[in-house]
Amino acid sequence: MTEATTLTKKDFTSDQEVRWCPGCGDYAILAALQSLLPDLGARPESTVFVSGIGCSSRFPYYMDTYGMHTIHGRAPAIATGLAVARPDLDIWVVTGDGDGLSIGGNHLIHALRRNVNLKILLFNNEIYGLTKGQYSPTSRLGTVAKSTPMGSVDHPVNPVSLALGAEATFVGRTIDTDRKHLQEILRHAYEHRGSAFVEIYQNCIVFNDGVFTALTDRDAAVHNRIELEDGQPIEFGPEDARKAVVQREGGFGVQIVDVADAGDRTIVHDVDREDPSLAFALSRLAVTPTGPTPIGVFRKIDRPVYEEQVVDQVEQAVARKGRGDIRSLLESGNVWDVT
Amino acid sequence: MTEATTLTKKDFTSDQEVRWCPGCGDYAILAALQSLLPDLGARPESTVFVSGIGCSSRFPYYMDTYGMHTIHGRAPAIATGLAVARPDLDIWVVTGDGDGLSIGGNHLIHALRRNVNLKILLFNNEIYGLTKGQYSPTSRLGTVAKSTPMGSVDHPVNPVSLALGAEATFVGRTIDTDRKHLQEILRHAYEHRGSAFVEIYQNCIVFNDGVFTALTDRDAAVHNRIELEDGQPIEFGPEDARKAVVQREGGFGVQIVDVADAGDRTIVHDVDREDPSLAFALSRLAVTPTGPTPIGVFRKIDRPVYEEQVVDQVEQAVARKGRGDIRSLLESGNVWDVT
Amino acid sequence: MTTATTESEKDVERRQVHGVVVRFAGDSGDGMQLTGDRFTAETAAVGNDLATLPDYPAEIRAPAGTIAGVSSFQLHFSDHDIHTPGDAPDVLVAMNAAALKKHLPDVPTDGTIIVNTDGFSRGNLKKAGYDSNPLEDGSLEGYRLHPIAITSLTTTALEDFVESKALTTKEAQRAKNMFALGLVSWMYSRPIERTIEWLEDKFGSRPELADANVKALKAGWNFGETTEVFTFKYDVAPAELPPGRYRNITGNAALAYGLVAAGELSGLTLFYGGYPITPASDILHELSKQKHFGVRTFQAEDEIAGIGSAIGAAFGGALAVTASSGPGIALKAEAVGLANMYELPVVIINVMRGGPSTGLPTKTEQSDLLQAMFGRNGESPLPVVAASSPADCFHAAIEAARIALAYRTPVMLLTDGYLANSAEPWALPDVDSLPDLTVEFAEGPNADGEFLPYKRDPDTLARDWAVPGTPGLEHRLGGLEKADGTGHISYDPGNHHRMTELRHAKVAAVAKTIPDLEVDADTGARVLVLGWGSTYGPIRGAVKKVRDKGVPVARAHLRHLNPFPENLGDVLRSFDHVLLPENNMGQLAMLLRAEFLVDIKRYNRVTGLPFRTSELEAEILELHNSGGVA
Amino acid sequence: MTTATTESEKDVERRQVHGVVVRFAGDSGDGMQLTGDRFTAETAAVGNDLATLPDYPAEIRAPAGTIAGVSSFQLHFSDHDIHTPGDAPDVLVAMNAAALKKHLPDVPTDGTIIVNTDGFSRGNLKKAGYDSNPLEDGSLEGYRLHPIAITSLTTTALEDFVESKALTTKEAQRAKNMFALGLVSWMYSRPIERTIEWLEDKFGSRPELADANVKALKAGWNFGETTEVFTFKYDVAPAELPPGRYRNITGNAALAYGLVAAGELSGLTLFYGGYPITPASDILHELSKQKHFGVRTFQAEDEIAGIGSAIGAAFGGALAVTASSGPGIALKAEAVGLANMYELPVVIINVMRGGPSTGLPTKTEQSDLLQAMFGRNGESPLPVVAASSPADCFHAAIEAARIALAYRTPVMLLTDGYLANSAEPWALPDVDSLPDLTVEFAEGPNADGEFLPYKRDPDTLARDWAVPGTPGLEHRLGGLEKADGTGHISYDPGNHHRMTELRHAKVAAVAKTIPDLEVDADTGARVLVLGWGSTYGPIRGAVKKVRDKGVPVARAHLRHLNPFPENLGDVLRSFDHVLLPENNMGQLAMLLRAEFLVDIKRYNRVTGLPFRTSELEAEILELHNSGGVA
Ligand SMILES: Cc1ncc(C[n+]2csc(CCOP(=O)(O)OP(=O)(O)O)c2C)c(N)n1
Ligand SMILES: Cc1ncc(C[n+]2csc(CCOP(=O)(O)OP(=O)(O)O)c2C)c(N)n1
Ligand code: SF4
Ligand code: SF4
Ligand SMILES: [Mg+2]
Ligand SMILES: [Mg+2]
Repeated sequence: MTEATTLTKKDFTSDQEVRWCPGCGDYAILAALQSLLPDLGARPESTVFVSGIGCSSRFPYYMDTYGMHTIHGRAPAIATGLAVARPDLDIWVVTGDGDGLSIGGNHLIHALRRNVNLKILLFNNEIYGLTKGQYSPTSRLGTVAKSTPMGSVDHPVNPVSLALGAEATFVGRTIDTDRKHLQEILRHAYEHRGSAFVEIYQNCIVFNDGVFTALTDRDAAVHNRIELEDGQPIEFGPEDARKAVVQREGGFGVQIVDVADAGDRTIVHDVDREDPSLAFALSRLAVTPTGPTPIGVFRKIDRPVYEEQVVDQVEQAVARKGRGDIRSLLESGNVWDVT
Repeated sequence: MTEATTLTKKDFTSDQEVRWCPGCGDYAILAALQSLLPDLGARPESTVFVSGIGCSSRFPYYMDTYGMHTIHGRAPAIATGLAVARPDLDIWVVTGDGDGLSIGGNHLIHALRRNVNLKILLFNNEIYGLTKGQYSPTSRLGTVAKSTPMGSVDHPVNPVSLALGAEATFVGRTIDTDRKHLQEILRHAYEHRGSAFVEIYQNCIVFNDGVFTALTDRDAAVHNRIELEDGQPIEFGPEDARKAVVQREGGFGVQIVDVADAGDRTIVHDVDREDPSLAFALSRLAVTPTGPTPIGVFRKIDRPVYEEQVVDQVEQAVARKGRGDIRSLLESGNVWDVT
Repeated sequence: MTTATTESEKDVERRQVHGVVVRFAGDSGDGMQLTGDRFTAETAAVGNDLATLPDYPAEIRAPAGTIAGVSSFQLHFSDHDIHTPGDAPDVLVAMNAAALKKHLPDVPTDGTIIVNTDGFSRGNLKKAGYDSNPLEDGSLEGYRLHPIAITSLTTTALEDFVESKALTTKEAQRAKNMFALGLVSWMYSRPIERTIEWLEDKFGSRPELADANVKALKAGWNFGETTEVFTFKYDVAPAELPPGRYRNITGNAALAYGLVAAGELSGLTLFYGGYPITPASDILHELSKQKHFGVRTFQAEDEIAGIGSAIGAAFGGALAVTASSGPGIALKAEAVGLANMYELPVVIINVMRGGPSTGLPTKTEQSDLLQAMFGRNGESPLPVVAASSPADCFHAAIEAARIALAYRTPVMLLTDGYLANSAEPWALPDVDSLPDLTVEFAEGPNADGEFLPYKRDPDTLARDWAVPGTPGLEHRLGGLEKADGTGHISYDPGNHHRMTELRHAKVAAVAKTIPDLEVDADTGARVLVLGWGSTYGPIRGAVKKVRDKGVPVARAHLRHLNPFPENLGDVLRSFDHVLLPENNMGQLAMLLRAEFLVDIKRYNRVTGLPFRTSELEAEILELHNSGGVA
Repeated sequence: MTTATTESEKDVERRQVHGVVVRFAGDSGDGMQLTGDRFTAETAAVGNDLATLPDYPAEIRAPAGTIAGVSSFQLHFSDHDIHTPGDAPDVLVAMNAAALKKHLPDVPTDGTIIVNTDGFSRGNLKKAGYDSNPLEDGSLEGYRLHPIAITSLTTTALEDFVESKALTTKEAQRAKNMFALGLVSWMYSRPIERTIEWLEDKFGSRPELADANVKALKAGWNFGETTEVFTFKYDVAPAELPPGRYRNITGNAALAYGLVAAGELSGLTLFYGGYPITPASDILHELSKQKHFGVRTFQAEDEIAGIGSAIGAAFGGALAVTASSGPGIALKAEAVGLANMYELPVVIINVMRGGPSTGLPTKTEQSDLLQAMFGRNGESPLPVVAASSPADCFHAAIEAARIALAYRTPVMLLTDGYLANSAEPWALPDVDSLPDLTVEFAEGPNADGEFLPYKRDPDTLARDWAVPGTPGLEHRLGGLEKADGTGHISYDPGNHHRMTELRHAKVAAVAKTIPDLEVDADTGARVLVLGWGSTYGPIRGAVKKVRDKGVPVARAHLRHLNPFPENLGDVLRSFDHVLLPENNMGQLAMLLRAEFLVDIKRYNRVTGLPFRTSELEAEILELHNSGGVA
């Protein structure tokens, strides 16, 4: 494969049989990414997919790129090592709500705060798919699943809020079946320098079917999808029932009102402000996506990339001290000769 | 010890020699808590201190209560098990910025989102004290420490922002040497039902002396301590240079202005709003405490306590099915007799 | 296999057989596990002895129709005592081409094969990797092949439902497993009444589905009864099982019940903290249904939090349990060390699966024994107990809890994927005969008005257990070495050596309360077949075969792997040869060689499957006939 | 100990001695480690052979003046080859009462004790637990006691500094360790010039501190020279070390240097991912100073991320390393299994400390050998290498890297707290003689135009290593069992058994490239003393003592613990007795018994300290004199 070749989806599609349940949302994400990568100018040989364990984490096997299917929850840490050793690569991390937020939550937040140049896709299906249906940290309260016959009692985590609390420089959210939106957000993520965290609502047809219908059911979606676009006032809903997101009156935070009542209070979205407070406030519009829910890019700011700074220090050290030499290393400190 | 006895600090002081460096901020916190507990009506026999590993985590040894000095980072998980088994106890978790935010970050955020009834005190000295001075997840950029001779390149985490992103119901911040403030915040934490997270700025005199002088140095402190008080407008600074925290103009978030310029825009603090956006925005006033920095209670909302709900389900099940009986358990399903 | 006697009834001949192995195989979506479960229930009701082997693809659904997607369920039932799900199927039911392709190699050449011809479309054949249709190209010659259009027959039977729109065509097709079940039930004279009841219950909220499935079931039965395809059916008489009340049980269910029972027997709250992982998750699922026993389950954020929470609960005075499989147990290692230092009771269950790393999550293996023994830093001994059969998991759980509570120690309980998911009839124990596990918490000072948390019982070396809430006994535990008695931090050199020896001695002391190893030996036996864990069934089966040939042999099975029963060395030395089959590369063998300096003949296979009796039989015979003393 | 010859010079008599053991002991705040380090540097400059033993309280500062707060540094130096820091101090310098109380039991009754009388205030005595002042109550009779008011003498010497406010009184007092150093340097004729230079360098930014410390140092020296207190001083002649260039080095530094060297020798970027933990942290610290070698260090959020990052880096083609101590190694277990399945090179270093659990963090122990061997789920074999002395850590690191790279496997490298922090003179190796570790990455298809990531080298069984960036070799690794050759996921029973055997065979194949075990045996030796790791020094010391008594004995030391050298079985069988001293409860002994079915005489102590040569000497003699063959 030489630089000149124009690549297609096929160049990113491995020969491995795809093994998800028929109807699983993972298929759509896979297809969207396989067809997006050539457009982005990515090269299979310099692309690496790193995943943990879960249905979603089977992803690397289906990409004809380099890949690591690792162990449960550790993909961000493993990918960080790869990134530090090889800042030249395009590294994607694929994880699930269990993999990335339950066992792997800590590695995730540390990768984000460090701003390692990883594109982290969290397939959130609000369930443990691979182990056949236990509730997850994103499952809504009262979820009846295998380990919670009387309903879950753990308050769920909102991945976008958590990522923002962890100093993430890029935070986005999209939906498995909306290929256009998905590809657009993934493109933004790819183009961001540093950690890009993207939550993808993904339907698990077998163990948690329909939890995202508020956003995927055609009739509901028009009312519920708050599409964030940089520089645009945040409005949503059908023409005849258009809503706007405004500063909360007599308090702090954001709230939804009829466009008519918004006046000039409608918030204009702004992804690159250093202060993540707006992005955070927007993320609170929907703790779980049962009603109006923002999707799109919440935040995208510039901050030095971790591994580039590591390499920088190495280069500075070489510039300052000269390339190291074992003999002089060994002889550093006091030496004496015995003859 | 009978109910009638009035307890004193001595009743919470163990016979173990306190082993911190002379001048360590941990001493002040220990003394403050030992003298506060009797006031709160706590009983040594029903109080448990659980810690991880670190200088700060030696805390339990000095309390004449039940205690577990556990392993690095796992205290919130271990305390959760204790709380579920024994919701009748008062459980305190003592952790450090390394213990609670590096290796133990995940357990911390899960305890917070679950709202387990733990009082979690994070002694933040922005350094690994016990292992003699490596930088930590809260160390500011460029920290020169044992493992970072050329300065750290990891963007630090802000414990308050992180806790809010993790759905914490109670989040506070205070300072080792301000006994009054410290005791006040700890009292609020104690009285909160559910997880209470308190970040305590703690000076490590040996490996990171002086990082909190902006708030502890008398001259600087008057300018920098933003004391949050529920129901009060957020103002701070000396009489002649009084500042106010207001909604950011022409945008979103909060900013600091002269009181004179604030007009009626000064934000009135409100700890019990369901939406954590204000608390979060306030936490962004200082990513690290080098200038004006809010201290006090950021958030305090009501939400069901995890272990109480667990016990509730048990009680409901007993009410519905009757207390279980092994014989009928074994005979559940199809049985047949061989004679 | 089928020493057949014949009697005739109507035009269908009935043949009496002693035992049969039936394997249902089909796509993951074909409901083979459910079919197998129902067939097992029917068989249990007849009173046969039985053993099952579910085998399903690793955790993700594979594409329909492919070999990777094949799921199977094997049932061995008989009129006598059996211990394994059978080496090879007498009857294979293959619902599609992939199922046939995958399982044909296991079928003996005179075996019976029932195929669903509707599962042999061009697409099916291609996905299965067949170049030509095996049903037509003669490659199945020699087998007793019954090609039946099961799907079509099912949809035909359910036409009315589809026409009335009560069911979609897809739903109608999905009932084909019930057709197959009906047919095989007829073949082996199993009553289908209970399955009918069960279907009505299961589909309570959609009666049309219940009706359709019942109809398909009956259609299958009637197909056997009325068509010319089958000229005989079989009877397998009830086994002569010891009298008692029986039920079927899988290992994971038995284990969960054992834990619940241990909670009741100890009078402590049962606390379970764990994180889902195949094949251990069902323990959590089962326990979370037992809340009316006061059981508190906690689905933790990871395995470390799982055992962490258990340690916290143990400090609080609960009977604390955590379970996982190999990779999760690896994660718990550091915390197991903490429990060891704390000397608190925690039952740690490892439902072993194929390793290393993620390995073969749905397959069985015994390769975590050395991890159980040594998988922690420092000198950190703990008792290890293993279950030997699905039902035995109940008793093994109680035994693990007994040791943990009596000795205040973490205990490792080993089961595996085979035990976890297989079922066998279980003669329910007399609840009153179960051991008393009550514990006494410390309630006051134990040394001159003081409370020393590390003061020990002179017999068991267990330390006193004081729980929070007890006034005056406030104390702090920690992972740093502790001074003998007081439990304070101690860096004293002599104390550390002494405490290390004490921790070893405490585990060794468990041997005093475990029974001697029982040996089931024929006079003249030269070979002792030793086993542990789930090799129990295959070894018993193999030993029976050897004995049936008139060759004397001895057999013994270890429940306790640390410490060993006190007579073990003598037992090992009293035979010419010790054969130790393990589903690992020789882990127990290593421990025995090191402990007793005796040679052990290892037989090691890690295929993800339990041993076949035939391979073990061959090993025994070879060793028996070999010269000299090892 | 001090076979003294005397010559006189001026009025101070000079005594020639062959070797001396000096121990400095004081409060954690008294700068004893620094004093010891400087005394070591001076001693190295004289050309003596030496060995050191720093011993400081567990990680937290204890209250000043208490026994828990005592920190000590022992140095053994001599005019001949030595291997241990010495069993007992000839000279104890005790800076306060607690230091005396703690260390007195180790001083032989005719030993020399220099005490700082200013550290014996009423408060000091009480904190140390003395009822009466040992300097006055006669309890030190028999010792050669030198009570000196070191603190007062120091502050008097520095009066000017305090008066001129250049120094606070506290700062002046803090220089007392330099007074002590000056005095002892005088006693043993050590040159203090380098220390003066060093002080000037260290306090560059505060010249008044440098001046004060130098003044205190000289005051100490002059005190020896001028007062009547000491009537003789000692000379220890340079040792006859093999010719070469020497430096002092601690184990952790040597290890870090070895890793840097391995990076250079392999031509790969050295990547280190780890999380701080005592006593391994210094490896991270040292490597983070070597950025000009291209070394990339990553302080991870925990140990799992530490090894995880190393695995990621290895996939990217780096020489990947992680280090920790026991508890951290326990946490890495699951990921070690992944590296095992990936068959990628990763060097995993365990600087062992006292266990179990948090144990004794600052003390040494060898109790993680079985964890290294078996501390993971499944059959997960990996090579294990151990370093035997501080300087040997350099070569052990290169050897571990060699095996990892050549065999594409995680390798466990064991050192311990004693090696990590002790120093010894090191004859610097000839850089050109270091092995070539270059690796060839796969650059194209390796099988008929295809790339099979699990195609193996027939000799080493190493698989081909293709790194991202190489067009056409895109492939995916995973922790699920992989098909031989292609590396695709495979659940095939036969494949799993085969791959399991291959992974074992690959580790076994390492034996072909490791040298036979060398035995240093006297004719007529009945006892072989076998060792591994840091027992090297004590064993050599003990063997020398035994030989000095005319008793023949043999000695061998294992660098490779898995696989063993091929001749090991023969070696073990060729002696009447094998004595295996270990700082654990018999871990290597277990492996040897299991492997070779030979009896091993264990000698096990876990005190947190290295063995004393005297205890090993006694063991050897007893065994030598015992009857018969074991
Ligand atoms: C150490 C470890 N613990 C547990 C498991 C079992 N396990 C595999 S995937 C998974 C959760 C999967 O959930 P999620 O990450 O949401 O992925 P999904 O399958 O839903 O895509 C669990 C618990 C494992 N493989 N390894
Ligand atoms: C598993 C494990 N990893 C690492 C360590 C070493 N260690 C002990 S405490 C600590 C960090 C301490 O920092 P922090 O939590 O901030 O506490 P502080 O000492 O500053 O109070 C580390 C890395 C350990 N004891 N256990
Ligand atoms: S279980 Fe759910 S998430 Fe997993 S493959 Fe099936 S549908 Fe997808
Ligand atoms: S090292 Fe720092 S945090 Fe630790 S005890 Fe000393 S001053 Fe306190
Ligand atoms: Mg999921
Ligand atoms: Mg800290």
